Amino acid sequence: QDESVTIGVSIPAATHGWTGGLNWHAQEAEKRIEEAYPNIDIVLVTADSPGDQASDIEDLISVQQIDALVVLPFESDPLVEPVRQAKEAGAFITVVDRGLPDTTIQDVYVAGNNTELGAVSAEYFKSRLDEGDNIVILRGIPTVIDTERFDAFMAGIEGSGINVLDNEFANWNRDDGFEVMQDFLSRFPDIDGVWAQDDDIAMGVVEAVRQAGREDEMFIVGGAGMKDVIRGIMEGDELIPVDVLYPPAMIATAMDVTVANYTSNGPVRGEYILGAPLVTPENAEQFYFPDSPF
Amino acid sequence: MSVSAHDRAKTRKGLAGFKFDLKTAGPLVALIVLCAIGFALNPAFASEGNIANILTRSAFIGIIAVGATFVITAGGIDLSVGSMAAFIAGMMILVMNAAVDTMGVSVWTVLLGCGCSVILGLGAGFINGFLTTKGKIEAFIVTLGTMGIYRSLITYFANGGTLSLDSSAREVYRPVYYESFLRIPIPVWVFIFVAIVGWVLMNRTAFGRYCMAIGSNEAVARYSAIKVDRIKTITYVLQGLCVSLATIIYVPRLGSASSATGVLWELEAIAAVIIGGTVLKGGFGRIGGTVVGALILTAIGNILNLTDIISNYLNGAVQGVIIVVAVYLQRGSFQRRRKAE
Amino acid sequence: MSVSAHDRAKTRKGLAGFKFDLKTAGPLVALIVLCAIGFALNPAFASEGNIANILTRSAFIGIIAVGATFVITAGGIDLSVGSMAAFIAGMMILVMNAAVDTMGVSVWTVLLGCGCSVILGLGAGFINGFLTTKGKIEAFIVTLGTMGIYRSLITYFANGGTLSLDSSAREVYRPVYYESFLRIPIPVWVFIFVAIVGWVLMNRTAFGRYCMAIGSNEAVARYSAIKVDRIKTITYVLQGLCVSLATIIYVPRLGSASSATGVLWELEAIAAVIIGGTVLKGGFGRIGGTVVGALILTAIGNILNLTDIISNYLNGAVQGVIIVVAVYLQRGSFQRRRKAE
Amino acid sequence: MAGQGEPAPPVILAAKRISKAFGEVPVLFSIDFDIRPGEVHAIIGENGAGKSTLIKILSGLEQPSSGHVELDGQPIELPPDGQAGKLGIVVIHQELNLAEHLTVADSIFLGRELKQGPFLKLRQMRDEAARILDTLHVHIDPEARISTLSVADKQMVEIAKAISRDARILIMDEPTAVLSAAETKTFFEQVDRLKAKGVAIIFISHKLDEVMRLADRVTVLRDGQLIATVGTEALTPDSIAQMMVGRELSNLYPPKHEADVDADTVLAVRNLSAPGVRDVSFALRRGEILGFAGLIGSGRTAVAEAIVGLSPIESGEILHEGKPVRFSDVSQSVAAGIAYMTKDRKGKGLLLSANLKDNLTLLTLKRHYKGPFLDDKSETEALERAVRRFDIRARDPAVKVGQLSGGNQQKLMLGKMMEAEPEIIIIDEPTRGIDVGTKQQIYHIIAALASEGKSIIVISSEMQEVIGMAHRVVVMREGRIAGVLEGAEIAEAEIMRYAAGLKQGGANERLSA
Ligand SMILES: Nc1ncnc2c1ncn2[C@@H]1O[C@H](COP(=O)(O)OP(=O)(O)OP(=O)(O)O)[C@@H](O)[C@H]1O
Ligand SMILES: Nc1ncnc2c1ncn2[C@@H]1O[C@H](COP(=O)(O)OP(=O)(O)OP(=O)(O)O)[C@@H](O)[C@H]1O
Ligand SMILES: [Mg+2]
Ligand SMILES: [Mg+2]
Repeated sequence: QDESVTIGVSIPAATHGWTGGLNWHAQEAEKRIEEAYPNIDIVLVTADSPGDQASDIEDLISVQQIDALVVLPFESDPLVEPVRQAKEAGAFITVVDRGLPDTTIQDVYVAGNNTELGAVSAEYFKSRLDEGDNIVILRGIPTVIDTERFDAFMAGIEGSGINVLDNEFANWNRDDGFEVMQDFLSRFPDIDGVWAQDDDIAMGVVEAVRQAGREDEMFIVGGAGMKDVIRGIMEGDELIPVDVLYPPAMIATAMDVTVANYTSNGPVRGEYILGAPLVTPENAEQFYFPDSPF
Repeated sequence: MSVSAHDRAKTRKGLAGFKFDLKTAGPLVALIVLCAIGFALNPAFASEGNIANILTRSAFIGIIAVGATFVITAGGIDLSVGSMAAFIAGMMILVMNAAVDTMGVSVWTVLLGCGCSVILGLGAGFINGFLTTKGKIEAFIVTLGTMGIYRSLITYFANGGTLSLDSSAREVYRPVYYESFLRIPIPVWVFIFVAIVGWVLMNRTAFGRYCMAIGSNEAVARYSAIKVDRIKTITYVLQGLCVSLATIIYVPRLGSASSATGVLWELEAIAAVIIGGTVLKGGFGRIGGTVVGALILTAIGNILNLTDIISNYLNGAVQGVIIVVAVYLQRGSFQRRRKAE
Repeated sequence: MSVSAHDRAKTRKGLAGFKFDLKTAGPLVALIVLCAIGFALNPAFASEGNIANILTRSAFIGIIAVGATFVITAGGIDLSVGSMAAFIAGMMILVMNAAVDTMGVSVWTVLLGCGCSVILGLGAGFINGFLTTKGKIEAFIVTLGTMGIYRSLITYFANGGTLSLDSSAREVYRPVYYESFLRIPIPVWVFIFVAIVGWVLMNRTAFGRYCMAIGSNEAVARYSAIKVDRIKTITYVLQGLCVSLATIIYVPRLGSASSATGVLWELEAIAAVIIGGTVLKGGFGRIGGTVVGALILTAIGNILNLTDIISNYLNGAVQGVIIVVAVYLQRGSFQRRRKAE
Repeated sequence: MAGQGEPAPPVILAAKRISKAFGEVPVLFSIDFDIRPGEVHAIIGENGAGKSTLIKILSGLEQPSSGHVELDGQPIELPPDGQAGKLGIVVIHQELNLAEHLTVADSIFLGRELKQGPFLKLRQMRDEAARILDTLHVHIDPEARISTLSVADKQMVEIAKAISRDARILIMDEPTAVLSAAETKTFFEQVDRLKAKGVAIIFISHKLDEVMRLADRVTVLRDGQLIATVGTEALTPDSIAQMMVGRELSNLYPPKHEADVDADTVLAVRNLSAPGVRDVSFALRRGEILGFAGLIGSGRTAVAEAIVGLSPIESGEILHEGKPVRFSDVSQSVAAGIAYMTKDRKGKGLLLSANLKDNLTLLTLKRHYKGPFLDDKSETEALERAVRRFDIRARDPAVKVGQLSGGNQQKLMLGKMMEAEPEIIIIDEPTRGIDVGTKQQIYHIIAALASEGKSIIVISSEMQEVIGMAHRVVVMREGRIAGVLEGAEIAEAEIMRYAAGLKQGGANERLSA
């Protein structure tokens, strides 16, 4: 246990709210862990694309000579090979959130659950709306994550008679959320619910709805667990009554688990599946991190 | 002969005037066609609310693009505007939040923020200009560099997340985006103001003429007693000022800034400028065209949101096709006129 | 008098030759400094594995940038390369997967994919070239349009997700990225090959001269009986070919393509070209510089991964500063030399 | 031309009743023109008469509005875009630049590179280029970039480019406009050589002595009309001028006022060193016309540019009205009342894609303000004044300057400089491409300015001009002053001796005056 351990952490760069939160939690965890265990060095690298991330992992192997890799893949498929190389170089592998298709590579899997996020959201919509009610959907960036969420949601509301007026990409961006919602509002006189599937988008949507003065007409559901949204829920906001959790803190969990592999007695293996619980005024308090930037 | 030549010259001048008008009208025609398509696809396009939305949205890109018109006309380019906007927005929010903490909320808080925005805009523009002219580094490289720098800085200050304006300050500031004057939203007034000032600068002052001269032949400009470096620097400073104005009306919209703010605005601004008929290599700038270009870009996005006849995935493709076709029609008709001559 | 004048011409020639060498060396010096910094930060920088990684990675951008050098030299610009790469990669994967389904896996599957890539690259380049020359639309607009179109198409074909290569085909294809020949990875060989061919084309064939002539003064080129439109189109076609080659070595790396593939490659490619000393407005192209430019960009990314002394949030800022400083040093020293003369 | 006895060879290229209009503006009216192998056929005429337009039609650059071109007796539609070169028609255009980024060798061989398989034979092209330049007695490094050359060197490269092609018909639009006597002489040798080889040569020039020396036949155009085509032997310079201008030309040069020896020195240059300038000293008096003569690249332009702040001064000083000055850019020198007109009108003088008005007022835009805005009316008035004063002829006042005839561009540039109302005027090649009639006007304008008390430096490669105008002549050689001539010393032979380095110093003590 005296020998020093280098743990590489590879995550997407902070290009929107959720990844911003991810970065923050990763940095906090790095500080905390390095303080607690002087023999552990954590190297955190961030990437702008799957290709970049592959390069980052190569560098972690060749230059930093890591003992363990914690990776939150930008996309699953493209990163199979680079992660496999890390494995072959002898690193302990922890995969976070987006699972690799080849599960034999990973030692630990800390799973977020995009499908569940879609499904939980769908459940909530079904509970609030009736047959013939209209909703609009604002999606993220066209990627696997978004597609998984969207497909699960659509499957979830199937047969409920809820009418999806249209869906558009809002790129997990507040401005795009605002503009797309403005256009939905001009286009559809009757909207009962908005599924924004991300809290950043939801923040933009809220402004557009306020501008149009149609707050009383509809409710909005985002996702991820942004602190502003959680606080709103705690305070009983009508416009965003609930949130579906998809905590960026999962990276810290994954780092802790990986560290445990070196600090605890037995080897650590297995899957840690994080749910996508519904955040309601009742339970909101436990998901509120006022210090997080997200 | 001198008389007849003069007469002839007169007719031609009339014609030339007309030709010039048509040329400026090119982008306008494209915009009108686009609006007609929008209305045909969804009559809601022409609703007052939607028109106001389009105009208000185009204000950001439009104001920035007015600045970019000067930079490009003088032969430069500025890739940093988007991240500069994000950075300035972030700093404004930090300053205003700090002001709220120390001296409570008032109109002065907002004015302080705006002042800070203007100073940062001028400063950032000056840095770009200085490095390009005195440092003799290609504008593309300088502004690519500052683009990365500002984007990083906002990410850093926001800790990777979002900087949000204090809600009480927000209440004071909010009207700047959401209120209207004479039924025209305030951002649109700002846009109109910037466009008019820009037009006058470009067409009715020595500065505009100098920009065109420098962009079309720097040596001629130098030999014509024009302080080339100074004028070029001023174009970047103006660009910075435009970015800061755009930011001032942007911040009250969502009251927040993050690393996702202003992404790709530089591309949109340059596209608006070029669609408007300004030449990318410099020497010829049209503020009017730029305004129309910004409206065209916003209208395309709006129209795509108003219909669902095409797959969402293909939005980008439709956008691309429309931009190319719009410019083709405008250039094409111009070509034909030239041939007919 | 004739003697002394001749002598002068000779000295000047000698000087000019020397100057030229130093000039080309500019980016090289920047690269060497960068490598020294890298080594100082972490000696592992100089390990064979790391060097191989840097070289292999720079192959993508480098190969594309070689094509971009021609486009830019001839006065054009191509913003579509990144999304073109994504699109071609997607199509290759679709075609190879289909081939696996119908006729099983063999080397032919991969060759089919490569053939498809080359055809698509040539075609896409031709479209860009055709629209710019015959359609007389500004290259910026054309390629901005096709950039949106290709990006949309890959999203559409991947249904918003990732297209992944059949794993059996992957096994066959894998060595193209991961194997080495004479200890040099295959992608690096391809890069070397493309760079040499590019250099020869630019400096030892009439085509290269024509590119420079067109970029420098299109009218002169036209009156020198150069088929301007054809040459310009060929530059875009070459660019397309380079993109297809880069894609051919990219696909076996990650075995997949999505809408996130190749994002911002256009900016990196253009930056590599400009860092290398090619003039953005055309007329003067340096393949050697471009290669060094691509290496510089990759090395910066690698060095940032060598240490964690600076916050990840500031990566972009460091990158920006290094690029500007590298170009400044190179230009700066060049300036001083000119003055001293 | 062939000897009197032999029958003349058949016409190789002919224009048949060619008319041309740009838009609605006609510039050529039913012109007939022909040229035979081994003949030099000169086209002369006032600025804007349509000479350049005619040769553009003869080389396929422009298509005639009516009429047609015949090559070897067959009507032909010449291919556009310089492809007429393949038919043996080679042109030196008046208004086309070289590609600035290319090297000299590249430029000379542009479009018909020497190749071995697909590869360029670089060394061979370089050697060949050096050889061609050598026959022109110019010392230009074949590997120098065009952008580093002076205007005259660029012109020599254009000439080298043209004569190195296998031309059957060589068309040259004012090739000698920027050349000095020595260069012109070697150029003529080449023309003679080509002529002897049976090349048909069309030659446009405003220098009537050159026309008399070279041409076998002369075609005169005026206002787009064909006035006459006559054999040179039937002509005198006076009669040509008469045909061109349509009136008698009396004295080309105004009578020289005796320079006032006691007039105070307005500009003194002491031991000036700058790029291309070595230790130059001279003085300019009030009301004086000081000529600068010398060969190409002797540094005259470099002196002027150093004075007005266009190039950095390495050492030495400049005294303006007795006070030391050092201008760091043109705006300062203009503000001090010193204006410089460049000889490089395409590269440094005019914005070819802007209109006449914008070009004219560019230097003095600040004067056209009304309140906070530019006053279009005041600018237009300025243009009208300049058009009258310098007889600028644009058939269509809305054209871009690039579409103006060469001579009219030159006049516009003169007008632009004079807008600044300078006290000290430095004019580089003032009458480049200007017809005799207008030349006379310009000389009178310059003389009048001098007698008003303005001081003028005239840099000119046209020896006659310097001799005819200047009170004193500074002769430069290789960046230094070789001598200063005064009074009766000012003669062609004497200037040549200094310029070629056969004589030195002599009058140097007068320099520091
Ligand atoms: N592309 C064009 N468009 C419009 N007018 C033109 C164009 N080219 C030439 N002109 C006009 O045609 C007339 C004749 O010009 P041209 O260049 O043939 O004169 P030139 O005889 O060569 O005169 P110079 O001696 O000054 O060179 C001028 O009035 C000129 O403005
Ligand atoms: N800025 C400069 N840097 C280096 N050399 C220069 C510079 N300016 C001029 N020269 C050189 O000085 C010499 C004089 O050039 P200049 O153009 O002044 O000659 P000129 O007498 O005006 O002749 P021309 O008739 O060719 O214009 C040339 O060899 C030129 O290359
Ligand atoms: Mg660490
Ligand atoms: Mg002419």
